[in-house]
Amino acid sequence: MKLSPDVTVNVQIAREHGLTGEEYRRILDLLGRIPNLTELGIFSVMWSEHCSYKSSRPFLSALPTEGPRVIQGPGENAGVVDIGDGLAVVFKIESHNHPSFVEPHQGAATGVGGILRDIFTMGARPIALLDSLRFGDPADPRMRFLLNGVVEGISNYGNCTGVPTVGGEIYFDDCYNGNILVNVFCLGLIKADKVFLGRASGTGNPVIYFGSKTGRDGIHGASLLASAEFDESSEEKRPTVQVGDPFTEKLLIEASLDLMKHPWVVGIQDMGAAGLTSSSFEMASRAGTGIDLDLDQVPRREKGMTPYEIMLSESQERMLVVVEAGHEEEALEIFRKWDLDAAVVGRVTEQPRVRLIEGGDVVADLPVHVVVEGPLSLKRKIRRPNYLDEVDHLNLNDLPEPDRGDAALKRLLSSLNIASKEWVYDQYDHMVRLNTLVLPGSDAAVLRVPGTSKAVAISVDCNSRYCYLDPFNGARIAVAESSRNLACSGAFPIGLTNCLNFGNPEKPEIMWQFEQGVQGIAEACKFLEIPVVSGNVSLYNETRGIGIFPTPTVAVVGLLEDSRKHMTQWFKRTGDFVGLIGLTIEELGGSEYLKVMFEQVCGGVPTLELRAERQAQEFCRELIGKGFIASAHDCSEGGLAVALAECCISGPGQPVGAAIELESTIRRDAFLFGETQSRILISFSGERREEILAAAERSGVDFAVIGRVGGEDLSVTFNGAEFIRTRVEVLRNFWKGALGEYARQVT
Amino acid sequence: MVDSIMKSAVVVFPGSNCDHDCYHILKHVFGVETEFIWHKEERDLSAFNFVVLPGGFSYGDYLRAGAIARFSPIMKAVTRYAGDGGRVLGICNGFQILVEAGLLPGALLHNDTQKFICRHVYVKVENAATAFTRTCSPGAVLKIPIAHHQGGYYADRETLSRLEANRQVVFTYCDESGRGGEAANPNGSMNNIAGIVNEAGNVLGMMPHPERVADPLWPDVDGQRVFQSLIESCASPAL
Amino acid sequence: MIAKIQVTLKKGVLDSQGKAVHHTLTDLGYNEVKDVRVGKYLEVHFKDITDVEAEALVKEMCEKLLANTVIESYRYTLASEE
Amino acid sequence: MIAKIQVTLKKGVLDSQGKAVHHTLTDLGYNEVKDVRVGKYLEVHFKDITDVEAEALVKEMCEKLLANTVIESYRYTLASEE
Ligand SMILES: Nc1ncnc2c1ncn2[C@@H]1O[C@H](COP(=O)(O)OP(=O)(O)O)[C@@H](O)[C@H]1O
Ligand SMILES: [Mg+2]
Repeated sequence: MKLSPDVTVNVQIAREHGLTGEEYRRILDLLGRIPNLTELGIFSVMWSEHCSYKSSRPFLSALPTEGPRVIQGPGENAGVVDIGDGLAVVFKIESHNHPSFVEPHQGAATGVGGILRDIFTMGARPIALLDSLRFGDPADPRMRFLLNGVVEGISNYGNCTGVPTVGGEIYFDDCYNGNILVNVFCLGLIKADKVFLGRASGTGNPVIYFGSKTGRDGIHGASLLASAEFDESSEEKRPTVQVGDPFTEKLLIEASLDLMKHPWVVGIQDMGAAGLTSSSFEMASRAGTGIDLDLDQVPRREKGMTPYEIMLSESQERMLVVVEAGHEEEALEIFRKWDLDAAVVGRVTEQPRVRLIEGGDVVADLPVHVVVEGPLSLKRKIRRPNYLDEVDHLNLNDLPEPDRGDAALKRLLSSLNIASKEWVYDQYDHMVRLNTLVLPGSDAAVLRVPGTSKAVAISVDCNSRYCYLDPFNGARIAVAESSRNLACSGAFPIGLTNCLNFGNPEKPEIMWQFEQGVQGIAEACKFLEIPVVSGNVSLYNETRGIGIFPTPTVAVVGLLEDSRKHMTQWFKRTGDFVGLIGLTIEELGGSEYLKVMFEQVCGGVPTLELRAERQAQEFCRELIGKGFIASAHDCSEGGLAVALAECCISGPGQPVGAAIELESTIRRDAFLFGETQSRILISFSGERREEILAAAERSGVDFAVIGRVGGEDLSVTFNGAEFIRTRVEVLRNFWKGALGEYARQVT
Repeated sequence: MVDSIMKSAVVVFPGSNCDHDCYHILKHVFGVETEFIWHKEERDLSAFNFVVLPGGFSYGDYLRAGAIARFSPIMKAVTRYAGDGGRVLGICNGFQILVEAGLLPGALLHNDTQKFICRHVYVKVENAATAFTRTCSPGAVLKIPIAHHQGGYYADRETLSRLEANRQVVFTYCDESGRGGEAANPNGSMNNIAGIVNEAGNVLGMMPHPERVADPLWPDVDGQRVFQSLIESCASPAL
Repeated sequence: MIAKIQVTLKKGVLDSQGKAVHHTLTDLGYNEVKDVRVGKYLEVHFKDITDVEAEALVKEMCEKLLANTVIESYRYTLASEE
Repeated sequence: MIAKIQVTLKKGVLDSQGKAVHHTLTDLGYNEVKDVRVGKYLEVHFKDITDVEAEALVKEMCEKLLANTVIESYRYTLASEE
């Protein structure tokens, strides 16, 4: 088989391109003829799950996408939310899971590159990155390699582009052994009335390509087809991984933002997955126009590239822009300033078709709507998985109740899921651009909004163990926790983006998880009034039949009207009182405690009552706003005990102790290590005590004063008996070094 | 604040990314009239009271950090400016460019940790009699963050002893109480060196980022000392 | 025994460093330069082992650690210690 | 014409990368390894020029840009394009 347009396409070749027989027949129907190989390649990428959302789209309509601040919801490169003062934030999260498993450094790096482009494509200056990472069993030596590679890739790319990486999360679980997750979030800042969209409007307008040259990177269909051809020339097998060039990306950011200052820019679009194909078809589709592309003009890195290869290349750091006719030279001048390759590669046409021209011949000619709107949404089957019946019960009576909690606390603090992530974020420049008011290491990152008195807060969260046990409630918890992290920093939520990482959608059980997860996000978002403005779906995270736990990662963005009133999680002063907002229920299902101490993943997920959640968050924000409290930290993995320890040891200075006294009728381990939601630990000076109690009374939240800050120990007495007493210095050592020690080991 | 005739230039190389930060601090915190200078410009810098080479990844740090940027057209002007006694402050990547250009002795090696490091560190002011430190008390300990991958200072023995003899070592890494030594050395720098000045005293290179701790919006403002010193010494050169 | 190992990016993989260096050489007036590739060079010094042993070891070490075989290829020569 | 250039840290300059690689190799069980040095490998491809010209050019380019002679030394060989 030869990789050239004169191959006659048939259903077999279509299948090799990942299209089903039915889809191929639909192409023939819609087109009224057999596509040539280039055209088939275009269909194969545009109709892929990744580009067309054919499995997931029917479910996503459940998500609330509107709100008074929403300027742009899902459908564009990223969501846009108004923050007042004439400004808006632009944000999105995206996955780069599979490439990162194959080549962690480049996979993660190009993931950062892709999400950055989604943001500055809209005209926004990217000001923050966050990363949400999942790795498999830490005992597998490959995980250490993957961890190091992924973190280095993000570090290298993010740092070099000058966008600070201000937060994230990392979890390890065996379910990710064959499929690690690398989700990257980016937020940009823009003038609310200067949002650019990816539209190829205006017949006759030039289409300009700029950025890096096009090479043969990541041509999937081609690699499938091409093995015969490449083998015979006994050439090195061409790698299909894309390699990123953060330096070019930095130039691309500056050049794009320079460019978009001009009124003659009509529409602009990054070349993401499916490169030139998706960018040209999507721009034409949104504008209801067509494009004639002259492939001879496309800057290339390699000789002899076919139209197929040019259109399907996933070379990084490339953009497409449409400007008003007559302004070509001005645009090209900007790209010359930034030493970027650029060329006029086409024109907008009235006829809504994309035509590819090579050497004067039309080598592909496709109606835009057939390609973009052609794929049918799949009605995937849904079935509740059987495993749920096995994992859903947990009898606390089967678990021995420990007399003391010190040992468990130390083990939890050094569990990689809870231990300090300093080893990771020390490798990220989290300060560049001077906006980061709260550096990584507190519940949410807080960034000032330059030129205003405001700040934005961001947190990314998902506990996939919960989602495995109960995807609906697990997803609700993800939204609640993320939003709670913002509340602890003093911010109120204004928008959410999600990255839905699931297994193989062809399995009804996976689609059930998916549906439940989306419903859970939807319910929590509706109740907490957080619009979903962008997102990404990553399916087929499955290897040899084993899928990952459902991992619907959410990132919530919040706003603080007064940037000075931001809060951090650690205790500040000896003598302060410690208070606990929220009720604790006797439960240990799905907890890190259960996993670490008993090696069990089972039970009902922690209780989340959305009304109580909202009350707790509002109350916390109120106290911060009034300047009543000195710290706020939510209880998440590891429960109250871990949260207390973190309040003692996570600050930038010396650790400080606390003496806590608890009274309750429930089990002490459940009280201290259970993960009931909607709980926030605060600290405050004695003068504020009465006001805070009164405020709690007024707002109807559950609230109790449980101890004082001070000393060198964290001590907890439970119903009068000492349960925990350990020097905070010791606790800190367990917590602080664990991840770095793990990452530095060799085998 | 200073009178409005004080002028500074922030050079922008392709890949500079702390240029805006330096600009912000100089202009909005210290009220210095500040201008970005694009690296392709070959212009005379003599109208400026001082010139800043900011941090970042000029040319992606490809080959070696600073190796390519030092051939940018503007570096001819910077070299001339420094030769005429003009004050040049190189921060992080700016320091790397200055050593590559030969305006400062030595070289910067990859961190011995093999990782990029971004965190607050402490530095001791070893020489408070320079144009860049004159508002510091001798031996003062400043809290300033670092953010680099290639910051291990190296010079051969001879150069090193000359640097020390001439008091050209301006900053060294230390702990909170001012103690130096291995434990306080984040990147393997020889003798814990964090910043040096040239023999004439008008060109300073330092790996830590003073501009990151100079905005009063944050609790840490030790970086102001460097800018304050520079501004004062430009206003009244004699100490 | 020393193994001298060259690790280079595979054909078709974007060599951004090479590109930048080429660009700079051109700016410096070296118009005779057609292309530049940048890779890694490693010297592994062995305690006394035979050629045959060294050969096997070096290959293994390259595959495992020294080269990233997804995007890089490696070549090596063995020499006796000077 | 291709110049194959090896740039290595001078003796006496701490090669922390080499040290780290050595450490890892030892941890992986390669106890035969005595020392590791890590440097750069560059290929500069020339348009048609003579050996003598290439020789002079390469030297100049190394001194100027490709190596930092404060810390690095370089070696090269010339070969004709395959
Ligand atoms: N991969 C990462 N990259 C950057 N920062 C991270 C990463 N993982 C965790 N962090 C930071 O470490 C801190 C603790 O994270 P985590 O335990 O996940 O917080 P929480 O439980 O409040 O969501 C946060 O400030 C978070 O942003
Ligand atoms: Mg939290």
